[in-house]
Amino acid sequence: MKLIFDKSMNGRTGFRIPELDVPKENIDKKYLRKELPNLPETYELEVIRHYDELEKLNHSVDKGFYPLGSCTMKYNPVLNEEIANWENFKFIHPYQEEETVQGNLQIMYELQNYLGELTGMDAVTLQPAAGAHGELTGMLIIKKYLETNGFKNKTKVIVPDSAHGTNPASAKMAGFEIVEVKSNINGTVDIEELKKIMTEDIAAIMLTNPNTLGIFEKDILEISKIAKSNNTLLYYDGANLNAIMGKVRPGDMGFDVVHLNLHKTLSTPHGMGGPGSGTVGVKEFLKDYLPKPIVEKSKEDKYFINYNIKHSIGRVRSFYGNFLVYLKAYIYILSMGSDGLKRASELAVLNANYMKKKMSEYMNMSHEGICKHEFVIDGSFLKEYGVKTLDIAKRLMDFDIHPPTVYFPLIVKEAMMIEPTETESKERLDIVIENFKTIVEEAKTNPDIIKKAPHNTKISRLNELKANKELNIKY
Amino acid sequence: MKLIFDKSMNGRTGFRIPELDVPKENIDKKYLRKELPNLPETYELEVIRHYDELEKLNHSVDKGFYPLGSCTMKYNPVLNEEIANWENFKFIHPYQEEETVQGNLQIMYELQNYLGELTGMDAVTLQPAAGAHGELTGMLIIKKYLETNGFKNKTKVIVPDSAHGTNPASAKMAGFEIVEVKSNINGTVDIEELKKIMTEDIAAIMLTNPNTLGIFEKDILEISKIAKSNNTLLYYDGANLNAIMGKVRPGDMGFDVVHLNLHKTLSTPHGMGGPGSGTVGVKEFLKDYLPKPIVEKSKEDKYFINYNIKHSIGRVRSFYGNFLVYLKAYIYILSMGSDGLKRASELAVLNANYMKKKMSEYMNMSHEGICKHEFVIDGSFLKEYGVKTLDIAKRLMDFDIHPPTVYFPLIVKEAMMIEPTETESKERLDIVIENFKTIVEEAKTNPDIIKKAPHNTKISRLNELKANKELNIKY
Amino acid sequence: MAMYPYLPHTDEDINKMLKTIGVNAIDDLYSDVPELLNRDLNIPNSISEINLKRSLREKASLNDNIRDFGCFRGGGIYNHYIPSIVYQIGAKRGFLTAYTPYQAEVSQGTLQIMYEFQTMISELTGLEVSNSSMYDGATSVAEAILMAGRINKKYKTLIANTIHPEYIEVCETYLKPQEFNLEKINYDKKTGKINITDLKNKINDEISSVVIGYPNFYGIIEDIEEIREIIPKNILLIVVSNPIMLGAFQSPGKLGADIVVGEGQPLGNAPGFGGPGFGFFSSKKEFIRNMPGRIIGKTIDDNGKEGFVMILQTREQHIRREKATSNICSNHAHNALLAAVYMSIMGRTGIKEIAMQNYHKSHYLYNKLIKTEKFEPVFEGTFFNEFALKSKISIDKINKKLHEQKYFGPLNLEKITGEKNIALFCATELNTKEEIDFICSFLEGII
Amino acid sequence: MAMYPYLPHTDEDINKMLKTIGVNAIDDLYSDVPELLNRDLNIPNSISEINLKRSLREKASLNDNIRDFGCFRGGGIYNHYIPSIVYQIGAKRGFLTAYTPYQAEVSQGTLQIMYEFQTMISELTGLEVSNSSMYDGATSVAEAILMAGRINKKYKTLIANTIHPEYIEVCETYLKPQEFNLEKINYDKKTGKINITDLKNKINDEISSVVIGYPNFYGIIEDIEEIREIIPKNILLIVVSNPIMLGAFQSPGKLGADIVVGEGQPLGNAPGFGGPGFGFFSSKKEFIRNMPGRIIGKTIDDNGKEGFVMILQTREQHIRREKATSNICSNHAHNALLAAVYMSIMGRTGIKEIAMQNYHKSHYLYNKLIKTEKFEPVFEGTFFNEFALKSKISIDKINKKLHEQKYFGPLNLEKITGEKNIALFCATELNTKEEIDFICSFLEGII
Repeated sequence: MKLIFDKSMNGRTGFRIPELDVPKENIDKKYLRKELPNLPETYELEVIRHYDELEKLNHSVDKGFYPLGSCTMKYNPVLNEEIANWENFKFIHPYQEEETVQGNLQIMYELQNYLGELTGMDAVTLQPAAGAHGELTGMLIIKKYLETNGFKNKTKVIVPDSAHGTNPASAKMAGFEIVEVKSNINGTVDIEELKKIMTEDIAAIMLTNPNTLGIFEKDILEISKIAKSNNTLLYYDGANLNAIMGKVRPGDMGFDVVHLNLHKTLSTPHGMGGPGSGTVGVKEFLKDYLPKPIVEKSKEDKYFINYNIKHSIGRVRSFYGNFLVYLKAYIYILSMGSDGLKRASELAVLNANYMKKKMSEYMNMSHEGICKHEFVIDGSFLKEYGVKTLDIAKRLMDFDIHPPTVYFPLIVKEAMMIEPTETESKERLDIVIENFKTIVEEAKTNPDIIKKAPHNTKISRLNELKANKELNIKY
Repeated sequence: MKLIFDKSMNGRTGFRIPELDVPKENIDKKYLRKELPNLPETYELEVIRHYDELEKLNHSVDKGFYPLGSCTMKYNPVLNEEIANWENFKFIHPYQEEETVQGNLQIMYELQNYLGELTGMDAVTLQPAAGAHGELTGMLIIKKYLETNGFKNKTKVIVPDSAHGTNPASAKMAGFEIVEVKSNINGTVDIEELKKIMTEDIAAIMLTNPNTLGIFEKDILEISKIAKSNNTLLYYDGANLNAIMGKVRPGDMGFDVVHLNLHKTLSTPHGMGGPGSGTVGVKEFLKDYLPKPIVEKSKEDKYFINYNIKHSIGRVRSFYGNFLVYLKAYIYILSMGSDGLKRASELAVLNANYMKKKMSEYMNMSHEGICKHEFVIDGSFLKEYGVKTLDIAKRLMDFDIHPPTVYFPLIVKEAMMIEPTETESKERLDIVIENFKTIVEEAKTNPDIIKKAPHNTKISRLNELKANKELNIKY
Repeated sequence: MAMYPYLPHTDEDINKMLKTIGVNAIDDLYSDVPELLNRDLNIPNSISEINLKRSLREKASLNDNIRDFGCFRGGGIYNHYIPSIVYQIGAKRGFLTAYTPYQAEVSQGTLQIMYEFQTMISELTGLEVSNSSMYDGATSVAEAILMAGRINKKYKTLIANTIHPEYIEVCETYLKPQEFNLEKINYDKKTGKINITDLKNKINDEISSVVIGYPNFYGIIEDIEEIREIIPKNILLIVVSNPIMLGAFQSPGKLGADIVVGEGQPLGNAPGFGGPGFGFFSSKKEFIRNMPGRIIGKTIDDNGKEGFVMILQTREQHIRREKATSNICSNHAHNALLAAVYMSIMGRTGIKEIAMQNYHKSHYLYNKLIKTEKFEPVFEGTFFNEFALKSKISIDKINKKLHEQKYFGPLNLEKITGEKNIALFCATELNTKEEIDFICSFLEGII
Repeated sequence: MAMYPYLPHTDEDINKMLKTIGVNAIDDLYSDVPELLNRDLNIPNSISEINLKRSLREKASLNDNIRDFGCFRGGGIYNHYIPSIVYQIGAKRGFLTAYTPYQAEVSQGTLQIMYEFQTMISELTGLEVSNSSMYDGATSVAEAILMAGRINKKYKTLIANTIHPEYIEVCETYLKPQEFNLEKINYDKKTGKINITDLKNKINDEISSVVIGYPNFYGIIEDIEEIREIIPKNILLIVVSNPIMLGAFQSPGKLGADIVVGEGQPLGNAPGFGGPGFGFFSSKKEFIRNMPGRIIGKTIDDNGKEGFVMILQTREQHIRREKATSNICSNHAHNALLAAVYMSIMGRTGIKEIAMQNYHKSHYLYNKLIKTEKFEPVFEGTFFNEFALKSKISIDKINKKLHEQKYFGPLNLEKITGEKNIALFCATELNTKEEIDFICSFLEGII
């Protein structure tokens, strides 16, 4: 469709602000632009129609099933949006006096505590803006702790081959080298392999549990023991926490640091890619390394912002993180409560196992048996028909289903990673299960319809080569 | 698509309210239902998806061109929606003490004045809920006035054959008999004919000016003279006020009573059919006949609700009319201001004349010459190709254009009544003009594509006969 | 020239368009209009969004709202829980900026919603047919009386004087010019219900319909079945009801009502200073052709696909002009949408729960208030969520004191019905035990 | 069992599903999970929407907001006009509840918006390439420095000490583990601009980039061209800017910047207690492969129709893991959308007008404040919309008094930079002459 720039017309205006009511101050012309930036000149109705049309080109949770594995595309409650839109939350300046933001500070304080309790951690920072940012924060904490306590030699971090790409990237940004550990045939960390690479210079192990195959690392307590005995810290990637809320806590499993993706597990909307919120929790011994500031409560029950953290790694973001995002997570936690959060995890796992079981009848799973909140299909069984995972993904669009995460984790051939979440009903799952079945049938009988999919979208498959070669990146 | 009832599942819930915190009171079982009403049992995400899907099945102003003649489908500013959603407007109980609603009363008082000034009237009621309701109110005022002043014999009302159906229906509800006056060849009231039927028993003439052909009744001053000399009151149907704001006022033209459709001229959204707001203005001598209550201002600048109106026709609605609707009109008036309202009318007329001129090249107009804010196409020139106005209407949908008002006014064969409004840009009009041209071409070369239209909607032409025969009116 | 964010025309556009039309100036398009107004309108000039919001904030701040204040006031508009989803779906511009579904193929969203709404209302009222909304409760009653007249060609109605006084006023306004008589039926001083003897005395051959409340203005639940038995079959029984109550209480249709109408505001609509809510309107199927307003029906399209259209349009004014069943054109479809979303999210279990909580909370309040000894009961009849008490203290004074405590107290009926020292209290699911206990003990201390 | 409005499972559903899976209970699905938690989480039990809102209203009421209060405070987050349309489009659930456009065919809405956003940012910064947002201004600066290091393989940066102190802190956090050095450049005490001598002295072969503000933290506008001339070509010039200013003032790109970044909040994003806003990030095209974050490109589909895709994903962590240009995954796309809507509605004329009003209003405030004789100028340099003054009275006292008058006064820099008695005042288009006059005459009377 047309770009907003193509809809621009000189002299048209969509804004109206009061006329300048103060005398004009002189300004040296050299400071000013000769030519104005080419922003579109349009008006309200045009802008509204433009975005109305654009919105319809997007798939979204509100529109339909969105089983994007590892992203936990659950329902984003409208109530949370309404409250986050209140002026007394939206129009607060970060440098207001503490007396004038006691509501915000109380929320932050309570949220720090709730997240600590949820993960089994002793202290929590709300600073990080997203999951990867939380990872970086967590790894910086580990680094600073090790350096401060005489472990300068610990320069490496172990990351499973099934891990999210952010894990090695974040560890790298924190100044670590990466050591990859292979998964075993069960899809979990190979303990023997782990022991082998567990040299003295290993600072930390980063794990996702359940891992990206949707499998719980059942040897976690042994891994934890191995790590502890080597003074190696255990880092928990919270991307998959939606499987285990109220069932088991990272802190109890031996993890020392954990980041959460509030936009996954705690229902804040993904907003086309962000903003997220990647809070980080740590055990007591790491508390003094948290980024600053954190919110505390005085003896007089006043909340205040503490910038004075002994060994703090410093700031990771301006101000106090994504307040309007984690506010929604706070509301979600209160809505669901201790009981509801647990129920959410249980039903997320129930949904995934139900789909996996039913779909096992006509598709190959990467690993057999019970999964947690997601599972991975090995799509290579359709190779003989010339159909790839990418083709299946595109064909799903014709059924108003967002494709699962594809070609990840890297260790599964033609991977399709399905995470239904707990907010989908059994009826919806049954329909989707049937849709997948239909597509598998098509692959066998009429593969062309799949290979040329999608058919019902306004745009068909796009030429990525051209896009990467010609780099047309602005109007 | 599926009905919400088909998505219901026993035991599912979308609500959650606090548990009862007071002791239960006994209740005689005879008062209670044995079977609950069959309301759907569902949950938030399902409801959201349901209405998300439904919304997409609607054409709307935000989606595209909506030239529904006589309905003034102009842009509905988002600002007005935001403000009308403020708690201090939305959550006000109508029986609050006056001291606690001074903001509302001030708005009502000012709006009464603005609307009086806009129409040239001396007093205004905000009570009526919609245009037709305003008509009824206005005609009741006329009736009561005549009865009170010794004109009991005046039992008839003259209505042009081009008038909206609500005019005769409302006059009838107010207890009048209807006398139709024919339009002349120019599309305006036939003065000679009018004189002929102007007997002593004529209570009022109801006029729309510009009329439903988009033509200004240029003999209005003469009509007014004729009426006055017969003690006949002049009623102004404000449906087409969007043509003349700030240019000429009904009151100055000799009208005694006027109703406005705030959801047309003053931009409040039509909401799939309502709520509207049909405020009524009257000349000084009718002030004491207004429905009760109205808002007044005390000498101490306090606003109060006056229920004490000498000859009031009584109440026409509970409470004070559609406050949250006319609040939006109030905001619109302040946004546009005296200057902007006039400009809106001028551009509405400009847009209509531009379209009429360009479309005259390939379509027949009901009447030649300059129009006001709308114009009527005589679709009978396509008869020879077997194409009816209804077919054209349906084919327009394939171009994302809402059909114009069709088969109205009744005096034009195969009428299509087009009102572009001032909030459409020249570019948009040019596209629409081209689309119409294409369709006329199609009528001549490929009429079948039109007769089977629409092709791009989810539903094609519906069987109205079956609907009216079988009366399937609930699940 | 000033620029307006809602108007797209550039000077260049205007010039080009004038040229196409063949005139020199916009004023030439008004050459047929008498020059009667040679001044600017006495309305302020346009202001910016920023200043406009400032001005409206100032006015809004002069109001007190019933979310910041506790509310024990009803009298036709009630303070109920509105799930966040209701107004968020209501804000969808595809609903807000569409008009009457004249063109069914591009209005299936509207049409299906109205079909679902009709179904829900029918389920609550226990009658087969519902239209897709009226302006409000009051006009619905008036239209119901007129409809009954069309059905049995009789033009006199008996209306309980316990119907909302404003509704009765509206009925008077509507009926008078039609020479349709309205006579009031007294209430029983003891029970607050309709006075059966009075009703019996007034019934005769001329009567078209009888109108009663369920609950009535004083919150009292009438015995519909008993009344139905008293009045002859050819007289229509019109019941004015509170839709929330119908979630748990017997439906008037099942008890013998012919037409059931009322104010729909309690179903997910904000009080909004009294409007817009909507009127709901339902009747037995045999009367459908005499019904006012828009009705949606299900049918199939050319390809056999199910869809919806407006039906029986020949009853309506745009086709039938002065012979129409009513002059209604715009209705309150958007408010009906809010109600439909509300009912979809609450479901039958939810509405029932709300209804029962209203019953229990208002009775708890009643009992507590009586214990303060500042109030005496007025009626013995069973009530739903509001009730009248005789107050020993000035009700205005009570309300002033309560306002200082951030509560809106009971309705002082003197202003509505003229009855002195009668307070109409209301409690809904939004009134907590804590606040009920507080105001009762506060009132206990008042002298 | 409790019911949750977000969870659809009925007991019957659960039983059927368990049966299909072949287990008896949900806990059987956790048999591989160690039983370490045998208690409920110490988090309150679920509460209803009604009670939740009550609780949040109570907390919200403990805050004062800068719409009810006048605001003369900036320091990185600014109080600007946000047209109503911005958040109303932002609330569209098709944007809010979609994720990263991994699947282009069902994400064209997102992709086109980001392409338009990139264009707008490029227009403001005067550089060819923009990504589709970062977390905030601070992390954008840190990432820009890292990017410069990747480009010229040097690992030392000179940063003006007039960059926002929190941004410098974030840079320190980011750079330290990478053994990337950060050295500060002093400012000229008289002008508030960068100290050119100090800059010259510190430049050497090891320097990867120089970071300056435009305007800097004290509101002062640096001479980018002069600085560009001083630093050798192979050293990258990173400019941290305020995007609103760029609507009227020279673009850093045109003046010689290689990378331009900053906090995007002023473009239509609410202050939100400091987050989320977004970081904008643009550079010369030659550096595109070293850029962090998501970039959208235009291409065609199988039918030759134009469309958009994510490009150069091989820079990103999900493909390249530890070799990626950054670990960034989630960005602030939704905030970028708000900015895109804002820029669409304001247009070039609007942004220019806003920028100039900020300039004029803050200068008017400056002049008036000096006249009160309670303040002395700190710098001579030209400033945009904020400025530092030396206060003769305790700034905390001033702010306390102003708060009583419903104003948030200047930022007390002691809390931010440690400088005593330095007040950072800000004025935007939202500050009226009336309120400027009021606070100045109020401050004049303070002792």
